Amino acid sequence: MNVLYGLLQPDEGEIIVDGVPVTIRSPRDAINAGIGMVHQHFMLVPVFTVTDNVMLGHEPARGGPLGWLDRRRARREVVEISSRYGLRVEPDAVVEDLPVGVQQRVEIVKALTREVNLLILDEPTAVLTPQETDELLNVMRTLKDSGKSIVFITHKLKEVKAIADRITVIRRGRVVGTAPPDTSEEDLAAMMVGRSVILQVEKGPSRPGEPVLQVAGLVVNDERGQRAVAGVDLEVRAGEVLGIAGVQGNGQTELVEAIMGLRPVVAGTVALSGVPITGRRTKDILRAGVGYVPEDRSVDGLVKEFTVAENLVLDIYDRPPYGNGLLLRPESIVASAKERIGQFDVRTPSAEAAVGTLSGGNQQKVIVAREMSRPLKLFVAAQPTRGVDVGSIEFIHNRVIHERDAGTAVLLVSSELDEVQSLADRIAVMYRGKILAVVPPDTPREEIGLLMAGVTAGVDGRGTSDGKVEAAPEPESA
Amino acid sequence: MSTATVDDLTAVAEVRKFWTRDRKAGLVFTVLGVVAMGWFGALAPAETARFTLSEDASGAALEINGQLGAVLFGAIAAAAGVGLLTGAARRWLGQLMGLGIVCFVLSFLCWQVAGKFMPLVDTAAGSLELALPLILGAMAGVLCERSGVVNVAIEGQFLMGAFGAALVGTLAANAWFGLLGALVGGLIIAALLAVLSIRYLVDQVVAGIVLNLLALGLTGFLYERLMQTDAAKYNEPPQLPTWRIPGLAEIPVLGPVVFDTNPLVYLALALVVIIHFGLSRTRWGLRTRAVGEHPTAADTVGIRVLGTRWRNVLVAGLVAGAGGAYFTEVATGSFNKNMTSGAGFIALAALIFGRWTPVGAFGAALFFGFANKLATYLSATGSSVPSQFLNMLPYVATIIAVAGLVGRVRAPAADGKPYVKG
Amino acid sequence: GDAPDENNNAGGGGAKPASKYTACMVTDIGGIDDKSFNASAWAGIQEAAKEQTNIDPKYVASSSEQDYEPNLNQFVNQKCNFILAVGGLMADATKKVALAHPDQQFGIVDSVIPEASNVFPMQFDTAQAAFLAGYLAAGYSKTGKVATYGGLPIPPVTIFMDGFADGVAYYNQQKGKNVQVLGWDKAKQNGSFAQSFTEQAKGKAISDTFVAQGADVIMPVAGGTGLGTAAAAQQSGGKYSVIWVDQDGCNSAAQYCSTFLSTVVKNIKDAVKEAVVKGAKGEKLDASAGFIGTLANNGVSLAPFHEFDSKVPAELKSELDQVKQDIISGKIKVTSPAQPK
Amino acid sequence: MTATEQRETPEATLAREETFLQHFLHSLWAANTVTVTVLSIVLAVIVGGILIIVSDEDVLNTYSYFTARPSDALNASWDVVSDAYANLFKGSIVDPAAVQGWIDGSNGWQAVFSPISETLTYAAPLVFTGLAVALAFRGGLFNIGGQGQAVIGAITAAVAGILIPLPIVLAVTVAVVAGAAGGAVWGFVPGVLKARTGAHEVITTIMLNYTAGLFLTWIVLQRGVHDPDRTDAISKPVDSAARLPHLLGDGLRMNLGIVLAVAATWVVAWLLNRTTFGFELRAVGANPDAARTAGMSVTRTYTLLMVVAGALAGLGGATQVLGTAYALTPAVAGNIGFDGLLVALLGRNRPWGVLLAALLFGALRAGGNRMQSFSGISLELVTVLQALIVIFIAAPALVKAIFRLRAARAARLQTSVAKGW
Ligand SMILES: Nc1ncnc2c1ncn2[C@@H]1O[C@H](COP(=O)(O)OP(=O)(O)OP(=O)(O)O)[C@@H](O)[C@H]1O
Ligand SMILES: Nc1ncnc2c1ncn2[C@@H]1O[C@H](COP(=O)(O)OP(=O)(O)OP(=O)(O)O)[C@@H](O)[C@H]1O
Ligand SMILES: [Mg+2]
Ligand SMILES: [Mg+2]
Repeated sequence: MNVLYGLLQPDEGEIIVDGVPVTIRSPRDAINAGIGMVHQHFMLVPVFTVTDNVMLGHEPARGGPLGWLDRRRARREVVEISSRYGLRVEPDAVVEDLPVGVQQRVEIVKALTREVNLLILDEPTAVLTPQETDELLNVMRTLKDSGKSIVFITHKLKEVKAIADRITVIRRGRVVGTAPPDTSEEDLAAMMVGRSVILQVEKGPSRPGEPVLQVAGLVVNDERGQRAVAGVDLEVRAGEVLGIAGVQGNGQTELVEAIMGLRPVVAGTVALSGVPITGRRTKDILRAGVGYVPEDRSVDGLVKEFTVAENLVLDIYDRPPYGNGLLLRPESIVASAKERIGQFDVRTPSAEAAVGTLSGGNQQKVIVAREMSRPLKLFVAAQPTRGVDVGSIEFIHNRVIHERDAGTAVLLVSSELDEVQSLADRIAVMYRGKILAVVPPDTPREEIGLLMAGVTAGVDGRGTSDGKVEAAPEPESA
Repeated sequence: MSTATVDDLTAVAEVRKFWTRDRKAGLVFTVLGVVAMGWFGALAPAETARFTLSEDASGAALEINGQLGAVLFGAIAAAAGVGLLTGAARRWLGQLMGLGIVCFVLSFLCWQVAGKFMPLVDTAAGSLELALPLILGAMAGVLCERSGVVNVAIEGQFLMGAFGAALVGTLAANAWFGLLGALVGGLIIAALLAVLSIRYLVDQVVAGIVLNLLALGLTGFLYERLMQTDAAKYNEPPQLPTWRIPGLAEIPVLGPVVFDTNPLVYLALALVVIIHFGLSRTRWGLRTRAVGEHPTAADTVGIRVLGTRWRNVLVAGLVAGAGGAYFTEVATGSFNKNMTSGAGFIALAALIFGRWTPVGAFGAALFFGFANKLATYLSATGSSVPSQFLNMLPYVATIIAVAGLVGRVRAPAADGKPYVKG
Repeated sequence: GDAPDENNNAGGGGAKPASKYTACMVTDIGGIDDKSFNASAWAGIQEAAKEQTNIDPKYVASSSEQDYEPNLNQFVNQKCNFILAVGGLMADATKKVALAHPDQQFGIVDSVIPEASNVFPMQFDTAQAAFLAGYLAAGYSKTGKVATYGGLPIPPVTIFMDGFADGVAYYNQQKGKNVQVLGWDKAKQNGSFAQSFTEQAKGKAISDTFVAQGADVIMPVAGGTGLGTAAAAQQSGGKYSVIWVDQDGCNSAAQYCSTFLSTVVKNIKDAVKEAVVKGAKGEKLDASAGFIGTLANNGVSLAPFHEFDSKVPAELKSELDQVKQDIISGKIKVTSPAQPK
Repeated sequence: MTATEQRETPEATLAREETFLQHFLHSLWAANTVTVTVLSIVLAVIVGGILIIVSDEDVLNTYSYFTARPSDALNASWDVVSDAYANLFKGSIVDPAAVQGWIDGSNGWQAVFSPISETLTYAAPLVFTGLAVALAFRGGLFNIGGQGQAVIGAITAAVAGILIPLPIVLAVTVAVVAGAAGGAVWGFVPGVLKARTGAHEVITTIMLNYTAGLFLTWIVLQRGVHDPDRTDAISKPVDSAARLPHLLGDGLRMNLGIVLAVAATWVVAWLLNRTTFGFELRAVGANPDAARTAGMSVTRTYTLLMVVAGALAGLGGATQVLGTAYALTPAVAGNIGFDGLLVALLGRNRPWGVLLAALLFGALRAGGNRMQSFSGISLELVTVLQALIVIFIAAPALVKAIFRLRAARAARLQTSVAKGW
């Protein structure tokens, strides 16, 4: 897709638009050819406002050569487009302050303002609530009806089947085949991975032991000093998986970082099997038997320049047998790395290869391998399978369950509802820094979806879907 | 492996909440204020300190009893500190810190000037002149770094600019041609910086530092081979004229400082304004910042990332070149080996100190110029502090300011990162 | 062109015809163009070459103090007949090399090496001439304020400032006046310094401050930095005048001659010239006697007033002559901690 | 970027190579560094040669009638350039004449080793300051403060050597340690400020350079330090027991400093690759966020690494004053701090690379002296040469483009790979 959009140059082959072969050397060629793209990794300038981001590249300007920006006009355009397609965005908000779901919409608005006739969406739904996803699918339908063609890239089989007219499966840069939308999910998955996969993680019932992680009245601020976690109480018991569902940007990140001692706690306490750990150094917390898979692997999880082996000991390098307070023992580091690479089926040229050259899935496996290869009381996993291929997802899921059955308490944070539902024993839905409810995993998607959107139903959080539904304000106005 | 047990956690360190940033600041200012009252106040002779509104002793003056002033302003600084300390006025953090600093400095001045006089026009003009090359250099830095190219080569651009001005100016016997030569000089280094860091992806810091050395070597070499052999022919550039703006020049203090001076000052001030609004309000600025913050995003909307960077780096070269002209066409009448002696690095510091914003960098440069001029004033009027320590003033002051007030600064996200498609 | 070129054509190192007398000079880190003693010494050698055609002058510049010893050694290897080390800080290196090559003739400016009989020392009691300058400045000043500043607070610089301050004090004492000296306090040995011998901008800033404080005669003892003062004085259009140092400003910085009231001449040029010529004539240079420049032997002096000749009142001139005689006769003692010992 | 580099790794492109020759050429240039380094030096030398020619009037004159009699111009050019570089070599490696002289007894063996001795003497301090910069770079900090740290190191070392009378071995040890300690303090300040307040190390180190220089000019003149029977700004000489012993007899300046320098290189290499601190340092340098998430203390690492860097630079100053100068003067530290920046860049911030780079720069300085004095070529030319060499080595693609070897594009991407992200 990057090639099609002019970000990468093809080694060979040609691109044909409306029957005419075109050469696309840069995105501007693509735009001229009527191609628009919503990138998997957002292409928004974080410190700019929504309007600035949308107008960037084709700014309305006065004063001729001076190029004096006409922000008022750009703003009108944003409002106009977003209302026409029902994409609610706040034109003057600064992008880095917006929840990912909203940034997603900004991306689409951005593409639409350059009236395109082919729109590429690369995994747009990864960060949306089921409702938001449905909305998006509707938007896509309206676009389709208004005569635009859409390429919709996703890992989520339900969605393809729901919207696509034709499904093409690509693996490792090759087209594996094309299928009609009515193909079964199992078959599609098999095509994607090259072998049949079990989509449902099969797990026995959990045998919760005594509480391991206890969070009480936790209040945490984000970088900009705004409340991100507004009084969270939760408890994870040994041998159970507590899943935290919620749209990104509702405080999950801050919650986890506070638990890990990476972020100052404003109020409240965090206790690990009875011992308060609030304000302790991350090192101590990790040492106390906590495993942590951070949300963003390339920023917080790995040192890309380091070898796989080094990354596998990133948080225990100074412990025997890898080192003592002073010295490092490269031999034993490499040795155990080889072992780990086998156990966790990391696909890498060698233990000495730089982690940066591995694929997303395999990078993720390196982190999981690191965190799971020491005795754990608590395992905290944030978005453990984001941007990871189905094969790796399956593997990681099984390891998590295995860890749970070994008696570890697991705190799983994910914006993929399917993932939470298939792994968790209890699901806590988080919205605007609060836990709205804790529900069993078999609760219907729609209901959890509503909770994720801030709609609390009924009296007790056990959301039996009767009872009046009071709506909460829109997430992005947060 | 992990032999750690929960036991090493039982000793709980509770989270410290009292000493917030503004409380700390408050404490510092309270202490400073008290010091000023006690120490400066005690040492200051009870004679009047005259701050004349002219270039010398003549004319009207603001007068205050030195001792009184020292104590008074010290007290105000302390008050500001207490305000913060009690957390009563934390909303005014910025303003109060500003007030505290100003009053502390004033208290110090009252002590030093007591029984003497300080000509404000001369002080202001001197500060501005010492700041002038720093301002231009910092603006060059802003232009480069906002588009994502680190510019450590300001020093080299100064040097080539100064050399170009001296050589061309002398040969053409015309100050304006000299200025032209300066622009070219700066442009050459800028172009090299662009080629190396944009085209050949050389680490930008490496490129910058090496270009400084190259400029030093080249100018030094040519100086020996050319200028030294016949100064009259190659190294006596005419000076830039002084432009007096009628009317405005009459304004007390400000007038003579800002409106009766050399063209470079006007250029510098204009650039600060232009770049400030240019960055925030024009298409050029929006795209420049986009390229400096998130080049890929800029690329995906059809902005020529490398082109933008090239243009900005070259323009920056011109600006820094003009800064170089200051050395040979304003401050002095001839080029000299390594005559910029590190000004480019100070400009770099001012840029960072000013958080990569035109106005901030301008302020930082002025701050440095003032501290420098103040040191000169104190040693000239017979301060008892050894000259070496007086001359440390600007540097130490900068460190304190950066550590105490500015703190963490955030460079443009893509600053220093070469851009490769894909 | 430069000496080195001539040397190029001579085809680099190796022995020279016996008749030739190569006078080789090693500059200190100030470089050949320091507008100060390196320049003066080089001028001396070149004049010598004009006078004695068999003298072949050349120099090397030192870029760091580490270079002194190798540079001296290189010249020994080149079989230079006379090797001149310029600057007191070169004393240690010179001593070492000289002792290692006892039959090689050396000379050194601003220092003396008693242990080595083959090093001809040339020193200068600059304070004497600076004393005259101080008297002149005090007498010439209309505002009753005169100023001086240095490049670095180091003895070779402060010796000028000491003499200057004493001269002013003597004037005040004679005339019962109260002319102030800005920028130097002899008792405290503390004052204004640019902390650089090249940063002309700083020189200008300092002199602006002096002028603002009312000074109308300024003596910069700061090599190239002083040019900042001269340039500013020129722009100020005669608002104040400058007393230059080392070489007569109207020769070494001719473009600013109109601003130079006079110059405290440290006559390195003639001293070096004389030594080299002597050597070239084959005469022996007596290291034990050496050369100490004083007003008496014109080794230090006050330069002509050039464009100010008409502006300096006659009786001031005659007083200056008197003071000069008194210094020579010892009636007036000029003292400075930085004087040659 | 990762992506594209991946795609352009030699292996990937190799597939497209047809003939064996191309294959051969390819792998030759793929194994870039060595060849590029050599070519870079060659290029620099060529450019330098051109500068020599154009700056020599007499040679230029011969070009005025080039068409008439080119031989003159060419011979003249060749003579002046070859003479210059011959002297550069004789001054830094060995002078054949001296060897001859030794054989037929007209001069002692010292003359033979003096060039190499000079080279090593100049190199020693540069190794230390270079390491100081390189280490900081690896930890993600840009330490422009090598100069100031070296100055303070020189001061403390000298003062210890002057004021503390001790027996031979002890004295020199104490002085050297004092030097390291002084530098460490001067490195600690920006380190701790960066860690605690986030003050940008570029600003603080620049300012501290000036501060250190001013402090030096002050202390040199203080009673007890200043040499009372000198009328110059120079301290008393360092007690002979505290001086770094000469290795080849007192005739040659080469001293223990270079040995210490090699040792320091080894220690730094060991520190980086074999210790947990080195691991933390590299992790923090490459990705502070990940390091922090993995429980490392970024602030502690910054502080500690600046202390070590400062100590190294301090040692540089110490070798200067204890090895060659023997007394404090305002310019005793010369420019070693700033030269250290280039040495580090040239050595690609790898310890042994730094050592080699320092040796090259030392040779240029030593040879430069002879080149100036025998061929009358300005020392500035040496500066230009140094700059050119670093430029070319930093931009292999440029070198290759100039030598028209392989598509610059592929090479270009190798640069960034070679830069070792
Ligand atoms: N042409 C290529 N040359 C070199 N390496 C390649 C190439 N194509 C893919 N790779 C490597 O294979 C990895 C897999 O690519 P990519 O991540 O796009 O596939 P993926 O299916 O997303 O991987 P994963 O499923 O693990 O996320 C890439 O990270 C890259 O390191
Ligand atoms: N041909 C390639 N060569 C090198 N790296 C590659 C290549 N293709 C992809 N990669 C790397 O693999 C990672 C995943 O790439 P990318 O996300 O484009 O693949 P993808 O198929 O879109 O994966 P996903 O399906 O998870 O979106 C990125 O780090 C990218 O840089
Ligand atoms: Mg993708
Ligand atoms: Mg992938």
